[in-house]
Amino acid sequence: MSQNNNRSGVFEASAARITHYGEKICRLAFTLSGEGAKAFELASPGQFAQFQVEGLALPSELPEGLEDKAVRQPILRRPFSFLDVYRDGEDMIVEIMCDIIGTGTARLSALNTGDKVSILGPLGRGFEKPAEGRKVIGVAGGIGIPPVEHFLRQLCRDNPRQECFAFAGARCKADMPIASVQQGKDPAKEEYSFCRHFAAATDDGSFGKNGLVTEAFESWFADSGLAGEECEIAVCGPEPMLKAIAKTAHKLGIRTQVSLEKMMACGIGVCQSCVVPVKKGDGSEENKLCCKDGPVFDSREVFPE
Amino acid sequence: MSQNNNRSGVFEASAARITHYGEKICRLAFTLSGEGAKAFELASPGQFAQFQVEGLALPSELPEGLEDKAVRQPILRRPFSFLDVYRDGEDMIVEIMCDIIGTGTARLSALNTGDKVSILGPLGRGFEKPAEGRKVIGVAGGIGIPPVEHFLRQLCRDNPRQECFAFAGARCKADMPIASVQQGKDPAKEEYSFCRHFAAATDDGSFGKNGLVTEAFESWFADSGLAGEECEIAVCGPEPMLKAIAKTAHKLGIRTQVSLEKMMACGIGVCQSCVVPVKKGDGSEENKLCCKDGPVFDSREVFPE
Amino acid sequence: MSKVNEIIKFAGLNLKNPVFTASGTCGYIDELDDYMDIEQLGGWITKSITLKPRKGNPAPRVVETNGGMLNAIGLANIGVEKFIAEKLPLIRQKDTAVFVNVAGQKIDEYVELASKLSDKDGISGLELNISCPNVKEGGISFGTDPAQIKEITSEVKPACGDKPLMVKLTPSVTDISKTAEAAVIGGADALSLVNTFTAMVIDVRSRTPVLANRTGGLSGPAIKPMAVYLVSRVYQDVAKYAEIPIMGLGGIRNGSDAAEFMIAGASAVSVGTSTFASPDASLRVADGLRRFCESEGIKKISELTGSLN
Amino acid sequence: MSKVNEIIKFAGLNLKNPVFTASGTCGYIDELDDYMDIEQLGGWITKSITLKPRKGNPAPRVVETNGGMLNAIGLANIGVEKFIAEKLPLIRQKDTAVFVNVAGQKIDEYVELASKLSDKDGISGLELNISCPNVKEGGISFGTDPAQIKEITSEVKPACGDKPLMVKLTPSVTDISKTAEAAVIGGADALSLVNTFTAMVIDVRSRTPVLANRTGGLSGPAIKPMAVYLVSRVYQDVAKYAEIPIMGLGGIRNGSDAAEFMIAGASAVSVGTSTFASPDASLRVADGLRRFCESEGIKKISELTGSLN
Ligand SMILES: Cc1cc2nc3c(=O)[nH]c(=O)nc-3n(C[C@H](O)[C@H](O)[C@H](O)COP(=O)(O)OP(=O)(O)OC[C@H]3O[C@@H](n4cnc5c(N)ncnc54)[C@H](O)[C@@H]3O)c2cc1C
Ligand SMILES: Cc1cc2nc3c(=O)[nH]c(=O)nc-3n(C[C@H](O)[C@H](O)[C@H](O)COP(=O)(O)OP(=O)(O)OC[C@H]3O[C@@H](n4cnc5c(N)ncnc54)[C@H](O)[C@@H]3O)c2cc1C
Ligand SMILES: Cc1cc2nc3c(=O)[nH]c(=O)nc-3n(C[C@H](O)[C@H](O)[C@H](O)COP(=O)(O)O)c2cc1C
Ligand SMILES: Cc1cc2nc3c(=O)[nH]c(=O)nc-3n(C[C@H](O)[C@H](O)[C@H](O)COP(=O)(O)O)c2cc1C
Ligand code: FES
Ligand code: FES
Repeated sequence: MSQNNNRSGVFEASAARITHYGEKICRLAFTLSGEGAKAFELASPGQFAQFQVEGLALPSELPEGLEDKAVRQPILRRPFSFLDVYRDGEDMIVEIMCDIIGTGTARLSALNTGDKVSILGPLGRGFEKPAEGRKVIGVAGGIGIPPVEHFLRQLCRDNPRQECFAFAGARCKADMPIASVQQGKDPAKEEYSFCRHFAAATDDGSFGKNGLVTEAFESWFADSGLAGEECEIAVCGPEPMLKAIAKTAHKLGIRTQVSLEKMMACGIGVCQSCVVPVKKGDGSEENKLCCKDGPVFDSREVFPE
Repeated sequence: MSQNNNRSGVFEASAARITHYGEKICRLAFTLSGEGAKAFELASPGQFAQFQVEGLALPSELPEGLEDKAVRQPILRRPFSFLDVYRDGEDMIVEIMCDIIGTGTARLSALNTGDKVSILGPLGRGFEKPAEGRKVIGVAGGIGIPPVEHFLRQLCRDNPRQECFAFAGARCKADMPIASVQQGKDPAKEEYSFCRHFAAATDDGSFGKNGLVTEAFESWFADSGLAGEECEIAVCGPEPMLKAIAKTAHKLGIRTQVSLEKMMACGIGVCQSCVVPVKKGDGSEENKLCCKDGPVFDSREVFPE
Repeated sequence: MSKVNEIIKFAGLNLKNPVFTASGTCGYIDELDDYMDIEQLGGWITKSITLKPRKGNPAPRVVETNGGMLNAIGLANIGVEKFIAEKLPLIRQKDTAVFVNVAGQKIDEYVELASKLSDKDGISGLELNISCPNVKEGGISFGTDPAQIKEITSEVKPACGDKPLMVKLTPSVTDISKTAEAAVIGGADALSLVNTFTAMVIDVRSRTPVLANRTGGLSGPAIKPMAVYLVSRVYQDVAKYAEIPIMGLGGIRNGSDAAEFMIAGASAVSVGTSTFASPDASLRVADGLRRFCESEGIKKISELTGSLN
Repeated sequence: MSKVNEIIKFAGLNLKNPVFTASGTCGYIDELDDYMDIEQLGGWITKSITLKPRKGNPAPRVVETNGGMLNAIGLANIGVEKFIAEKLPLIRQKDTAVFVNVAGQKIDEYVELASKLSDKDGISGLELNISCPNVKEGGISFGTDPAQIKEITSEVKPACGDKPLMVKLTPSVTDISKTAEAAVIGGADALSLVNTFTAMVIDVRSRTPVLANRTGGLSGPAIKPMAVYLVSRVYQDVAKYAEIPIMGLGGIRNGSDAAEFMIAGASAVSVGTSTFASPDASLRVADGLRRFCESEGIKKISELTGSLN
């Protein structure tokens, strides 16, 4: 097991629990022990890990429309943000929520309890803690939901007086990666019970409001009576959504952290594949790396108006 | 499911039983139902099937020295002769004995009960039945043992008065693909109990006689008082062994069938990769196909003196 | 019934759909009869035929590689006479297009092969294999030199009568647009690409090449992105202007792969190595391509050709 | 302690062992520091350095393919000045060989880069990247023409002082022996092969290439059999006679792969894409190669080079 000062390294994890929510979403819990547990004890929300998928079995039944993509034989690892990371005796449990969209995610979804998977992590820069006393508003879309959920949950775990508000969006109910939604329960009373407010929106109205999560957030904020400088936003989701939130937030003067997704090869800053163009203070542009400098960035850096 | 007149085709099989004998040998039983069962009802000893290994998981622990070979991502099917094929209610069970030597065999060895595997078969020409009243001597080495065992067993099943004699060789005990040997039992009283005589030989004397199985056969035959035309030989194993047996058999005037192994891509006669040079009656040479014209050939055709 | 119009025009032929099986991977088609109905494909291409029968290379002739395989069959075939006498009568009964792939060592041989075949019923067209990496004499040497390609194409073309001549290009050149252009100037009615990439696998224990022929041609999914690139190059640089259709191939195993080649510029596609993994792979490609078009609302399959943004 | 003597002579250098990490896949090595001890390798090769800093291509810059990947980074790098000022001091402290890979658009630029680097301590040698498929201006165009290769090599060589000059060849040529020979005549002290193969992946839904640069270079296990063949060609045709060492690379991920390249003719090997799958892949290659030699009773690792039967 190689490792560095931050204790990030390559570790063997063991699949502990796999829960399927329909054809397209699954939740996976992995157990890490020994050095791996030590490394992941330091993992923070918004960071990610690279999961090896080469060598994992392809399920014989695939979600519709995925057959052609799924036959590709993968060589690279796959990046996943954490849904949760917590201690279990001497071990650490790392949970992810997985949107099954191709060969690697299909292979992960077919894991059985006890199967071994190589994990490289924890990697990247996660969400920064909010300034003392600020309320945190999480806004997330689709598979961007898990890291934001993790961030809010961890904040409240660390500080029971932390106030959080959560907004989650997806195309439809079946696409919403929240366990309680998939189980027909109310997220506000389940995993989001620590939040002062939880609202969901779907494009087709199959869960929560009919419409965009950005709109749900904006109308709520307008009514909330909150001032921009009392709050911070953490957002993850499709790029148009990130842009929309950043725009609103900048107008309202709310500090915003956005978590980005780029195609990654290495995940550790050697391949230069995951570049994010950013505006520097002096107005010049440079490329940062999503895997090393991110995936969480300050919204003004990546979406300057 | 495609199928032909002989009912050979591509069928989904389900792994029913996997038994490991040490690190390097495993025995696999697959269940076929429906069309697959119909097709394999006609399977005969010495025939083979092509097992799809792409998409199967690579075990996280590999036999020593196999790591480098095993990482290759396979695209082609793998040919296996049958150890046995029999009915189980409406279904058919196909058993193979697998020598774990590379990526495909390692993947097969890691199957779990219930896993699905695509099988193309039954393929090729198996052993021909002996002429009425002739005794059959099976001589086999290493992973050549299963099809010969299958042939002898099936002959005795079909005709309880059939007399069979069996000789099995391997480098060492751990390499001998006979279940009872691996279980510390006596093959002569177990799977070879139907044989009038069973003898084993290993290069290092760790099981049976110390020496070559060809020698064991030859010295037994010399003492047996049998005449060449009373017997037939079925042989499968490494090529030098096949040649040695063929030479002896030709001298003694014993009709001999040899089962060959060639690198195969398609297994059905389209790719021309598995050529076996044979001598024709008129002395000219031509190429036959191991997958279609074989894998079982008349010894005089492939090893003319 | 599918709502997609799959009929394509290809080098003057009207084909049921754009999917073929590739030369050398479907024998003389009778071998596949037990596993699939070839009449459901746009067509197929015979194993390379030479004037005299050829035994080909000794075994091992194939070895698997990561995501692909090498072959060095060495143009084993029954020779043109036996092909015409024994195989053609059966082939003729199949209601689908067939290109006869021909190979030789000298231009004369190609011309003779073409004349022997071009007046036969039941043959839709000829494919010129000037790109086989697995025989020493000739083969690929023609295929890398634009001047020779032009010469051989222009000499064979008149011997083809009214049958279309497709020239199969090797990928192992510095600039495939030059060889493609040479074939077009020489009179080719269609181009097919790619043939295999020369490669070698060494057994490290014995320190010998695994293939008896030492080297072989790499095919299969591993080569697909290179083949797609080469098809797009030839389409953009040559085929589009010359209005010459391309037969795209290299690692195709499903409908998306086929669509990728068509979008890059192919009018038709061939399935090679995948047939070894599943005898009916080509049917599944045709079916997948149809479903892709349906789901994308594509009414005429030929619209895909060269539609790369 | 291993009983295998792993020390190799390579272009006048004495290396601890024959395993390197490849250009563009190990950054400026600091990024890998957390995951492996580079001093356990024979050496490493920097990402391509240009005169001016380059931002490179927009994302997506990579896409996975079957058994491989495409990249079109576009020579993103910090430029030679910053490299010397900021990276070299750290690099110098590492007790292992380092080749600085240089790239340019004109011969002058390569010469200038060489002069700027050749007098610096802590640099073992230079690698000339004349084979990058991912930049329009220059790059691969030098790399396909023997005359240009000879010219650029012979002009850069004098600017290298006493440091060895390694020329990195592109596989995308009709005859790699010709380009290899040109580099040798031009004065190359070593040859490295192969760079990536030009390729393309198309998203069939949007009908656009996945990479922002449209095309990219294919690397990884998929290309290994082609790379092994090219190394063996260059060794047999050129390197053996010229006594020029070859750095072999393309899809290496374990000891057997490395042995395959050495048996084919390489004196040293580089690990590229595999580092992305496992940051310490190169160490495992070095270790696997050592164990391979032990199990085969090979006393001196250099005996492997060109030992193909
Ligand atoms: C920092 C980070 C965190 C992530 N967290 C999560 C998470 O918590 N849960 C989750 O389900 N997914 C997450 N993802 C996305 C996840 O990594 C990809 O869905 C996964 O790699 C796809 O692999 P695949 O083999 O199934 O798909 P493939 O078969 O490789 O590709 C399927 C399709 O998806 C596209 N695609 C593949 N990878 C990416 C990518 N990285 N970005 C955009 N498009 C891509 C391909 O172009 C293709 O069209 C995250 C990605 C990043 C970069
Ligand atoms: C007709 C026939 C019947 C067979 N029956 C059985 C059987 O009952 N049980 C059994 O265990 N095996 C049998 N085999 C052999 C079996 O097919 C191979 O061992 C298997 O294909 C190896 O696959 P792999 O992926 O594990 O090895 P790979 O990783 O592909 O290769 C490992 C090593 O084995 C060599 N190798 C691979 N395939 C072959 C081959 N077909 N012939 C010779 N060398 C090869 C390779 O060159 C390499 O050195 C049979 C083969 C044939 C042709
Ligand atoms: C076993 C085998 C035999 C082949 N024989 C021929 C041949 O005789 N003539 C020819 O032009 N191409 C031949 N090819 C090349 C294929 O037609 C095709 O160009 C190549 O394999 C790439 O396609 P694929 O990746 O789909 O297999 C052969 C390929 C294989 C794998
Ligand atoms: C992401 C990436 C970036 C690369 N950058 C460079 C480069 O800057 N200069 C260069 O000469 N080669 C570069 N290469 C090519 C590699 O050095 C190597 O030649 C090629 O990838 C084949 O080896 P592999 O299959 O082990 O990766 C790059 C390859 C990759 C995958
Ligand atoms: S993924 Fe390699 S640098 Fe970010
Ligand atoms: S394996 Fe293809 S012809 Fe025998």
